[in-house]
Amino acid sequence: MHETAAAPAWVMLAYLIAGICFILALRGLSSPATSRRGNRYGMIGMAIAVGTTLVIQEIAGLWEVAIAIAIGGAIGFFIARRIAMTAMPQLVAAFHSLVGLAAVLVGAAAYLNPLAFGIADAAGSIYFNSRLEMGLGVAIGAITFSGSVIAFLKLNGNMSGKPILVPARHVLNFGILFAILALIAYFTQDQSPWIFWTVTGLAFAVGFLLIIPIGGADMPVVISMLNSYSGWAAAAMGFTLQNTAMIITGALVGSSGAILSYIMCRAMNRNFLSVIAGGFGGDAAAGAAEAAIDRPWKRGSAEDAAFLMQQAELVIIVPGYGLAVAQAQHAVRELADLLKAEGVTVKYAIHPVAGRMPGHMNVLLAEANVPYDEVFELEDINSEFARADVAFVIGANDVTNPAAKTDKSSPIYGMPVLDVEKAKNVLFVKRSMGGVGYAGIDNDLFYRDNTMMLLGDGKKMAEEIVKNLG
Amino acid sequence: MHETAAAPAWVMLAYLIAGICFILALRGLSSPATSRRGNRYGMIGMAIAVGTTLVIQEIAGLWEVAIAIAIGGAIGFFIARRIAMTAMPQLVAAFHSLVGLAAVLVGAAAYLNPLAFGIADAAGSIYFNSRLEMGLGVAIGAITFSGSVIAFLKLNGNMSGKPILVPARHVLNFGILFAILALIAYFTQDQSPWIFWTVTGLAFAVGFLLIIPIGGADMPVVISMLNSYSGWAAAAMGFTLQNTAMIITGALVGSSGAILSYIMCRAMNRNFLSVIAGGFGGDAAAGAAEAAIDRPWKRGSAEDAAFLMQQAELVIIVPGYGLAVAQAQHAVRELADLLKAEGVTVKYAIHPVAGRMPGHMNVLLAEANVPYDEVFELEDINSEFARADVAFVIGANDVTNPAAKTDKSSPIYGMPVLDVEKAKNVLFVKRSMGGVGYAGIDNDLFYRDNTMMLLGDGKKMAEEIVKNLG
Amino acid sequence: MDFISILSIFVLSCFVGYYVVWSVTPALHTPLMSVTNAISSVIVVGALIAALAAAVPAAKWLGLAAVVLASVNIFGGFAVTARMLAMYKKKER
Amino acid sequence: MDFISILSIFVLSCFVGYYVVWSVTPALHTPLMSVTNAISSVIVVGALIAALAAAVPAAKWLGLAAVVLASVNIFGGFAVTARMLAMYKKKER
Ligand SMILES: NC(=O)c1ccc[n+]([C@@H]2O[C@H](COP(=O)([O-])OP(=O)(O)OC[C@H]3O[C@@H](n4cnc5c(N)ncnc54)[C@H](OP(=O)(O)O)[C@@H]3O)[C@@H](O)[C@H]2O)c1
Ligand SMILES: NC(=O)c1ccc[n+]([C@@H]2O[C@H](COP(=O)([O-])OP(=O)(O)OC[C@H]3O[C@@H](n4cnc5c(N)ncnc54)[C@H](OP(=O)(O)O)[C@@H]3O)[C@@H](O)[C@H]2O)c1
Repeated sequence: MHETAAAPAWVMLAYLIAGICFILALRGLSSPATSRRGNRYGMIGMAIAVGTTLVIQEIAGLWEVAIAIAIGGAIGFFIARRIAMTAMPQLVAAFHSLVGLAAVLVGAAAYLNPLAFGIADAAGSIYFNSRLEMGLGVAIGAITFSGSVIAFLKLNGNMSGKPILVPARHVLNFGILFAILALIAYFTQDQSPWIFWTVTGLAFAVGFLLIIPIGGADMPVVISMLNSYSGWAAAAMGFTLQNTAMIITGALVGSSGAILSYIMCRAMNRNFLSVIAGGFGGDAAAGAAEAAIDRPWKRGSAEDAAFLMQQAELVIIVPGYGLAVAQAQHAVRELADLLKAEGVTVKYAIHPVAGRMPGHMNVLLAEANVPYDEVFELEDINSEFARADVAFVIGANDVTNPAAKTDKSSPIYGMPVLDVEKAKNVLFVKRSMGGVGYAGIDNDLFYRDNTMMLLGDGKKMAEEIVKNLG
Repeated sequence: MHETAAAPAWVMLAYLIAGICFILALRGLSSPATSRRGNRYGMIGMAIAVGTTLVIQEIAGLWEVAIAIAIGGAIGFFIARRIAMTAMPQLVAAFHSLVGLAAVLVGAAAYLNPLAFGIADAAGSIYFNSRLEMGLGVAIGAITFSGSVIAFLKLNGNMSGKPILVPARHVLNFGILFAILALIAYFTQDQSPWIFWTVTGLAFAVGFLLIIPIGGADMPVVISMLNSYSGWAAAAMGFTLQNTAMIITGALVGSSGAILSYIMCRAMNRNFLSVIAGGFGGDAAAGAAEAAIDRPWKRGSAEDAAFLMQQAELVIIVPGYGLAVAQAQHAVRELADLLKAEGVTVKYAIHPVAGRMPGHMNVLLAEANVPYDEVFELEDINSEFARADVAFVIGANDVTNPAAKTDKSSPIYGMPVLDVEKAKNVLFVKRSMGGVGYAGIDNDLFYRDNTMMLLGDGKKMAEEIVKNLG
Repeated sequence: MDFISILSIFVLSCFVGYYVVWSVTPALHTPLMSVTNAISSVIVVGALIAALAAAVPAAKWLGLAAVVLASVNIFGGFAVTARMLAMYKKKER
Repeated sequence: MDFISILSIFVLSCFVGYYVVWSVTPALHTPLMSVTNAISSVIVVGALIAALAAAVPAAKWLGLAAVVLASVNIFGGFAVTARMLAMYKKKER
């Protein structure tokens, strides 16, 4: 490896400290109480990294940079203030595409001006290692960008969530990926521009093609995966620039994305490869929904629901994706407050993949000021359903489906689910009968004797129940 | 810092791999199922570290080294085979003293032949950093050695466990520690032999003086603490030799010792400093024991105990230090087997500081072939005592004492304890009445209505109960 | 820094990443996603190097564009995380 | 290796140590003590360097003595740990 001129010791120390701040930022997230301090560590770390870089560079272009930071910062700040909590999945996807694009731009800049990065000899010939890292970094960045843009469009509803299945897509994708790798290998021998730009272009294209066939609801796994890749790309750049902060960050982000993808796949009992291969999810429900509607089921009104809950000692609220769609979190919180005022114990049960991204429901409930010590994870609450008088399921479906425990042929078989059926009464709030949900399958619970269906929009239904409680 | 000639890349890589093997060795201990693989990783790591060092040195003295390893290895192997599981606390202390002494010897060798270690210039003047690290390393090693020797003698019963309180010991100890630090500071300026050897001698003395006043029963905390120190010393040597394996090991061992000391102090609800200041523990029980014996209590026989347990549905066995003293683990296991054969559910409840070292009881039960899935930690079983028909307490005392929950003036107030008193019947196996235990305080449980005392040696009593069950 | 040092730092960072992410409570997985988003913008360091080097104008402009994008992410990511975390409250007693 | 690299490695190792030790199950705390004992004998590396350098006889003998002591620890520590761990069994069903 060619050694670049070593930076002064204090600079390397500063980058190390920045890296440690990032570790502490994630460490803070081990509990809500410490999380805010953690986030501040993250900001401090970033300030140290940026400040150090500014101090050691020639300050000729400092004005332009200050303006660039101000523009970007203002936009970011504005978006962060305005975004609705229900739009978090889209926002993460959008921010994510920016990281990808920035990585491509940095790679391109390094390619055009390698001397500034200290990765080329005096003749302008880029070092072998750096060519490799640059090629991989740009390719991963480009895939992250175009993939995240598609993810954003699908999650935001600008594009149908339906998987779009190009014929022979696996062959096509593998072909392009192979071409990219081959070109990067060639690039280590010949640093001609056409190779660099072809790699970039192909990577943009393959990011697009890879994500298009994946259903909208699988996007969170995709985003985590891309997040993980971009972490490894940052680490690769850290190797090139011998920057500890980047290496540590890369490893943290890489692990985080990989672990979240793993957690999601495990909680959905799906194979990671089958998610990435695509073709699942989206709006597949429509067909399946029609079949089973002729089974008898009980319809309830807001009044019935209010009566049942008032009589109860323990009510467990089970929110799901529909809560986010309906933005019903505030109404639900109000409902819970009224019940508590009448002496009913209220708890919330959160399935690890309720909603559309990890921790989705927790954020929404927190937004509605639900104290986090009333909110329980699956393992901690599942044994309590047997003691509950009412399980109030609002906008959740798959995560309550007992087929996951009993029916080996079900696509969700083996996924851990909430045992809502053990409660004395089950109330289901959703807009229609049948298997309208992520997995698109029917739920036997709708037709059970102790179940009452409350058909309607989640928010409206919760508000009506509140009226009946008052 | 003066840079030593860099080792070839493959050597540094090998040490890194050795360090990673050590991480995996500890990681394996996160569950019994993976622990054996973990231990093998540890061996592989050590083999890599030793092998690499042998390969890169001149091989003139290889024969002597081989013989040294063979002698040491044979002794170690022999001890490891023969030692009784009940003697583990002593063994750890003894091994520990060897690490300390070896560190002193290595430090002295480095002082005498700094060129071999690459820590001196051609004139034989040792580098500043290395003098500092060497001084600290030798001092810590010597303290570890003499401290561990005392700990060994106290734990092994070769020396009374009573705290030996030298007058004005705190002043004396601080004086010596200060002198050591001052001499090390001076050593960085003047590398004369008298300074080196005075530091070594004083450190041996202070290790002795520091540990003498600490009661025998507090030795596990002391050993962990010394373990932690020696870890940091190894890390310091790793800095000098630029050896990744040593740095990683040092950090692992340092953390391990610190965390175990912390866990012990927390579970005993004692302040770390008060443990180290000494004067607690030992055989303090004798005095306190006499006072309370005139309260009424119920004495039971092995026959009564057998009858009660046969009738039970759930029996929870609570072992303590007395189990180790009596070596009663096999008899208890037999007892449990007979009960299980009669359809009784048997569980074991382990307090985090039952016995005299962390995990002490678990090792003994494992030795007696008790499956580890019948053995529960305090948090997992405490709620079950209310359902239990019999709590069979054998050789435990402090860890069951309800005074920790209720009596603010008790020396163990605030320490988490096992709720044995909630069981329908409590059987206590010990040799005498009164407060004979680590904390030396009486236990209100002995005098309760639902308690039956089974006075006698733990092993004999368990065997008699077995006879009555048969 | 030689290659082995960097490799050591990377490998150890992976261990740290593994442990630190697994210790994040599931209730905070959404903030985890947004904060990793923010910190992965540490590539702004590369963008700054490019933006501050005047020699090649095209590279400079690419660098400036990257600085803008990364800044959106940094400020947006930390701010939205802070906003989310501010909502997680214990029951007031 | 420069000082900052070594420092980085040390700091990250401390994080790893912290997490890895906390993740050890309490039932295995005794084996943890014996295995850390064994691995802390990695100072044998220093002992070997001293023992193999012929220049200063006193240092050589000190080194050899240290090799003996460290070897007791290495073989004894791993063997006794292995003996203990072999005893931890699940219920056979
Ligand atoms: N959280 C993650 O990280 C993640 C990631 C990827 C995939 N997933 C998947 O997402 C699913 C999550 O399960 P889930 O139970 O939360 O949701 P779900 O199974 O997708 O069901 C959502 C339910 O909400 C109802 N709904 C939609 N809009 C509503 C509104 N405005 N008012 C009231 N109800 C409404 C829908 O029925 P109607 O249309 O009849 O109202 C539907 O039954 C799982 O299958 C999981 O595997 C989760
Ligand atoms: N585990 C650790 O890491 C650790 C470290 C430091 C300190 N400690 C301390 O050690 C204590 C441990 O509590 P513990 O309840 O296990 O023990 P304990 O409170 O020390 O009591 C031991 C009991 O065993 C009895 N005993 C002794 N030899 C016996 C024999 N041969 N047969 C039957 N009984 C016998 C003793 O009474 P008789 O003499 O009347 O028989 C005594 O009541 C705690 O106070 C803890 O803080 C633990």
